[in-house]
Amino acid sequence: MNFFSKLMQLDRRWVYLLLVIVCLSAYYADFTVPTIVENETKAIYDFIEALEPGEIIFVAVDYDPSSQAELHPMTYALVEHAFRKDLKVIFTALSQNGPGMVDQALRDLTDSLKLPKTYNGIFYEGKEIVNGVDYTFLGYKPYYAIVITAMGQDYRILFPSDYYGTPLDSIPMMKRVHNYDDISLLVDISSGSITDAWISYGQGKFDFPLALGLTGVMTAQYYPFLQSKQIMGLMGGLLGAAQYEHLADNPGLAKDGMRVQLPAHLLIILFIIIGNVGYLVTRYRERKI
Amino acid sequence: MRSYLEKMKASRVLLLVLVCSLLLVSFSTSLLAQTDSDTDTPADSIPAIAAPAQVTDLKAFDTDNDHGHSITIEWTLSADDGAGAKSVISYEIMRWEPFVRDSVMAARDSLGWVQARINKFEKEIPLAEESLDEVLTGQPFLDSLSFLVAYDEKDTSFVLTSEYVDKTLRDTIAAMKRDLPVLKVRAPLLPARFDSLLILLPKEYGKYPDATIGRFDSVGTAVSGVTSHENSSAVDSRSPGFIPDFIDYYYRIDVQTSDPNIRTTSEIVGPVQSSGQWFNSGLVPVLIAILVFTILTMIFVQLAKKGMDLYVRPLAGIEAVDEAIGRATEMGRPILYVLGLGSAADIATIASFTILGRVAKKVAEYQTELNVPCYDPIVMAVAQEVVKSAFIDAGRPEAYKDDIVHFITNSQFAYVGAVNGIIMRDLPATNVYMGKFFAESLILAETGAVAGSIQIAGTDEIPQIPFFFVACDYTLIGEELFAASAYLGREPELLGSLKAQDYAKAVLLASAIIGILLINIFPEYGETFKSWFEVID
Amino acid sequence: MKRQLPLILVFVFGTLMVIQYFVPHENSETVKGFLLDWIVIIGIFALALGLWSLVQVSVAKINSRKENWEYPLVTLASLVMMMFFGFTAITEGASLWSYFLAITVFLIALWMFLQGFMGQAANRNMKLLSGLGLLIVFSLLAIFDSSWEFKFYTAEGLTNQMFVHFFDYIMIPLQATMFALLAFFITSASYRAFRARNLLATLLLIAALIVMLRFTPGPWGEYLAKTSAWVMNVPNLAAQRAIVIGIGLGIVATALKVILGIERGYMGKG
Amino acid sequence: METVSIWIAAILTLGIFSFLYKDNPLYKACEALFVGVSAAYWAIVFYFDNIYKKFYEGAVTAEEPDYFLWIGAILGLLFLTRLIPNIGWVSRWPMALIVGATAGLWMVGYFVSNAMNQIGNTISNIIVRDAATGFIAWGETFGTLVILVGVLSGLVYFFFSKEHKGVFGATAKVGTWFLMVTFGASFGYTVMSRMSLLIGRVDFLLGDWLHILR
Repeated sequence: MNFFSKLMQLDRRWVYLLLVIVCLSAYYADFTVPTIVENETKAIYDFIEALEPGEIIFVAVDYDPSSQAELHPMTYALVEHAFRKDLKVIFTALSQNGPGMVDQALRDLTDSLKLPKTYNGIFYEGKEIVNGVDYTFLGYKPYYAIVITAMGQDYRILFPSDYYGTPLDSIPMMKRVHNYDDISLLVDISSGSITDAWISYGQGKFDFPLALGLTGVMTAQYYPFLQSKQIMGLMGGLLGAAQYEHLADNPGLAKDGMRVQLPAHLLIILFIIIGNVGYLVTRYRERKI
Repeated sequence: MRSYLEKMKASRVLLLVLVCSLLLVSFSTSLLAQTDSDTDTPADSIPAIAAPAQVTDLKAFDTDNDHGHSITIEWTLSADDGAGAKSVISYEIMRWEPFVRDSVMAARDSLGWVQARINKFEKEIPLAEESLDEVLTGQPFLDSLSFLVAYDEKDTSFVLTSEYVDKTLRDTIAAMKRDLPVLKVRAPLLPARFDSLLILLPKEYGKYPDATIGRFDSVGTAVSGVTSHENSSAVDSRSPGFIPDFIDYYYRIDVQTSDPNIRTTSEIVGPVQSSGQWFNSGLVPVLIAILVFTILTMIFVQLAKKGMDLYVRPLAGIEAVDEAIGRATEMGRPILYVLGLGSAADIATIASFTILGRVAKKVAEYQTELNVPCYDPIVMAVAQEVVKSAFIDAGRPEAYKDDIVHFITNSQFAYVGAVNGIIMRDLPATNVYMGKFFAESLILAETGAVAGSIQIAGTDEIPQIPFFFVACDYTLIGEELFAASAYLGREPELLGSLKAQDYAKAVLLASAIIGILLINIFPEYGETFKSWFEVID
Repeated sequence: MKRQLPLILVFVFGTLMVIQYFVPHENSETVKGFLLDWIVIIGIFALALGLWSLVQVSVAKINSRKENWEYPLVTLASLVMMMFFGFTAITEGASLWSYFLAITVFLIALWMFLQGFMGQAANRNMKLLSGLGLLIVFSLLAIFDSSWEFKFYTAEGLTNQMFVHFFDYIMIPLQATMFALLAFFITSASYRAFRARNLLATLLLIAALIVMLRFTPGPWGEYLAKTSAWVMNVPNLAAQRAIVIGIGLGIVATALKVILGIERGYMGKG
Repeated sequence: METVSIWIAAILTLGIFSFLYKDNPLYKACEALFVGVSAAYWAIVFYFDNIYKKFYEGAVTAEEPDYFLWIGAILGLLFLTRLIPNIGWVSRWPMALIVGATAGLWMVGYFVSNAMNQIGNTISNIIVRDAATGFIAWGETFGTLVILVGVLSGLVYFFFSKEHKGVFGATAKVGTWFLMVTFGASFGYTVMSRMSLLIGRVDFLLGDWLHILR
């Protein structure tokens, strides 16, 4: 029995053991996943990076806890980037369990923004982000198609006051902010069909720059909109989130996830290659005999 | 006299001047006040909008091919929608509502609410009492009762007075306090009685368009650019916004702008009534197709019975079944048959039953052991029946035991855990997985591979086919699962129906090709052709 | 009668449901609603049958004293305990000791009965009697112990803290871990099965590799991401559609065979 | 209580994972426990949802009892006749009802959604033009062509009563290529979510249980 045929009959328990070792060492080893940034993600990052302090971006949080693992990292990375850049953010949550997601993200981000940090070599002072000054959370309203259309005229039509009950007119950052004309970018982070409404009812009618953050499964079917220039950027799943974290030099949830995902995938690919080499070699030898 | 007159004149003039100056002052102050309020509004409020053009060609009709309780409204867009002033945000669909319907509905809902409270828990008695007071003293309820009483005077057959309602509910609560069997006491109060009122009262008390007894109310909104709306409700009369059939409705459409005060009202259409249909004419293509399929099947079954030669191409997974049973016999190991997580209400499971029947018959003939762990109790019962009959057919009824087919649990992963245990402990020579499978497909198949069993799988759950395909020795892909019973039994009837199935497939294939040619060469015909297939379920 | 009537019933109900599909009227929906309700209700009775089968098979295994006979004991005990939790409510603030005592007494009583009915004849009566005695003790506990009570008509058992605990700390972790086994199995399956044996296997392998490599670092990363999106949107869509159409026809054909009585295998074809 | 519960959960987790090494007493115990607890759990939930809420409240204690539900109960009782040897065949009636009704229920529905609608989706313009410029978008046109070939050849593969020879056989072969690509791609796409499940369990073991997460 030579090496290759032994390899072919490798007990699967070795495979399992290797997977465990790879997973655990990914948890503890000190390494960063090299991330290849795709243009679709970079487009979003560059766009936000180029904005002037004080400009407003709109983040539509359209997912609920079931897809939080994939999409929360995106929200965190993108919004933190925006706040560090002194941009202002308007949030909506048009899926029923979405407000909880925004709430949670805002709570965590308020804490992490208090710490001073250096990103990409630039030092940022820690700061307190303030509701009404740095961000406004409009909240949830049913019938997203109508909400999206109505906000093209004025946010006040369906959201006379924000999620916490403050009238929009008395919120400092909302003074002179009426509709999509007053925002620089709209990012929809979504796990469902609301994305289609943002594209057709929102971008299609009011023509604002739209970027998407989607679950991994959905990503493939939205590439055509990139080509038709209806969306300016696209982040797909944990991978897209990791790319954004990489660009923003702010490793977080997604990069943590990728630290396990990537070695695990590589291990599987390695096994496939080993298996095939073994197979081809033994077949070649058998033929010779 | 003259002086008097002069005096008079002077005083009059004085009076006149006084009055005039007063008027002037008040007028100018009011004018000032008005300009003041104008300047008060913040400069960044919504800019003023001109009233948009109204919608035209408004039509309302009973929604076709439905279960009733639905009216479709169609209109032509306002001239300012997407064009002109571009000020249209949405269309509000308004329906004329006699007040009486409102109040009957409100009374019914609030009583229903109290009743739900009463039904719930004893510890909520104080709560129930409180809500009862709230309802009985509430305006909508009192309104409706005055209507009821008025109605009562005309037609004594209907007895539902405030005293009656009050008494019934209070009796119920009292009974609850004394721990009497409440469920019987509360019976006389029937929300259903309100349902007939909903239909009867508006006819008598809500004649259109007497503005004293009704008004237009919003029943829905459509986004700008949309030209139709379905005003519908559930069939259950207790559902919110219930729309009774065979009642006159009147509609109009309001064009809304970003300013809630600026809207344009359309003309009114009506009366229109909703009703259910007895045949869905949109399904004619389906009906024809199903009939053709049925006739094809019958013809080929007859032909097959008469001895027509029916070729079927070999299917590796099926041929493996015989071989696998033989192998199990040689090795003296059992055969494991898994019916999946489907219920008896899944066609894939029904297909699996027939395969199980053939397998069980062969097993009985070869005198091998069979083990069928089940996830669903009904499936278990049916499978027991199937295996029992198969053993009888094979002439070995004594070999049948009820624990060949046994229930485990209807929890997906506990079931998988148990089946894994069976695979590792009994080391079956062959595992057959046929039916509906979900995430567990790969867990089962990999465990089976460890145990060294020959594995044959088949499922119609598309996401799971790849896992079976990769981990099992033979996999029936999708439709092959449904064809398997014909292969195993080789009975002419089943082979005949397989032939019919192939013809149906050929027809579909041909229609796809024809459709593609048409739509690319004669787009209009193509679209019509395509629409036959795009039947809404 | 024994064989014909069921076939007639299948034909009648099958045709009824087919016709029902074409009738939008609410009466037709009512008919459908009732049939589905009945199936649900039959399902509950069937569940009793299922549990009975589980108990029977477990008892038979315990009785056989063959290898692994101890484990069905665990199954039976946990089954009884969980049922007990589901049908009882613990008084708020009460100590759990008397509750546990009651369960223990109940379990021992059942064990005595099991032994008495299934075991050797030698001390059968003895065991049955002690089982009965324990059952009486248990009933007394149930009646006089105010720290817990049976609740059959209100779903308070579903919020019983023991029921919730068993769900949260036994069912959920077991379920999640069983599911997580897939991470290992998907690895071993790809190692074992993705081999370039022939053209078809090679296609399978290449498609899997493209998709798995789509986010690995390297200059090919972005290119493979695009390619895998194309693979999912084009060839994958096409093949899925073909499978879906095939399954549709298979289901129609099978259902038709069942309704017309050509396929009788599900009833044990005789 | 909390600590004990987490320890129990952790031991059960390890017990299931130990199956990967080999079948062992701990796994057997976990499995037995899981079966018992889950069977009882669902029985309880079914009881309160169906027997109690649907049947008892609907047909027994309701203001307007739904007498039709009683027919269901009678059918259910007939189903139990399986336990009585001589009249066991009566249990075939409710079975016949279930099988017949579901066969009829699914037959047309699946035909519409799986066959008709999918064919309708397949009938589409082959040549895709760029919305802005009106030129032919070659990439997408190629895509629609591939989809078309894939659907048609895939369907040909599923013919049972014709020998896969000649042109027909070649087409079927192309169909199998498409199937292989689909299977491979779906498999590869799933790896990520399966790994996430493992990460979830490792998080539990290292974090909630051992508190040694970095």
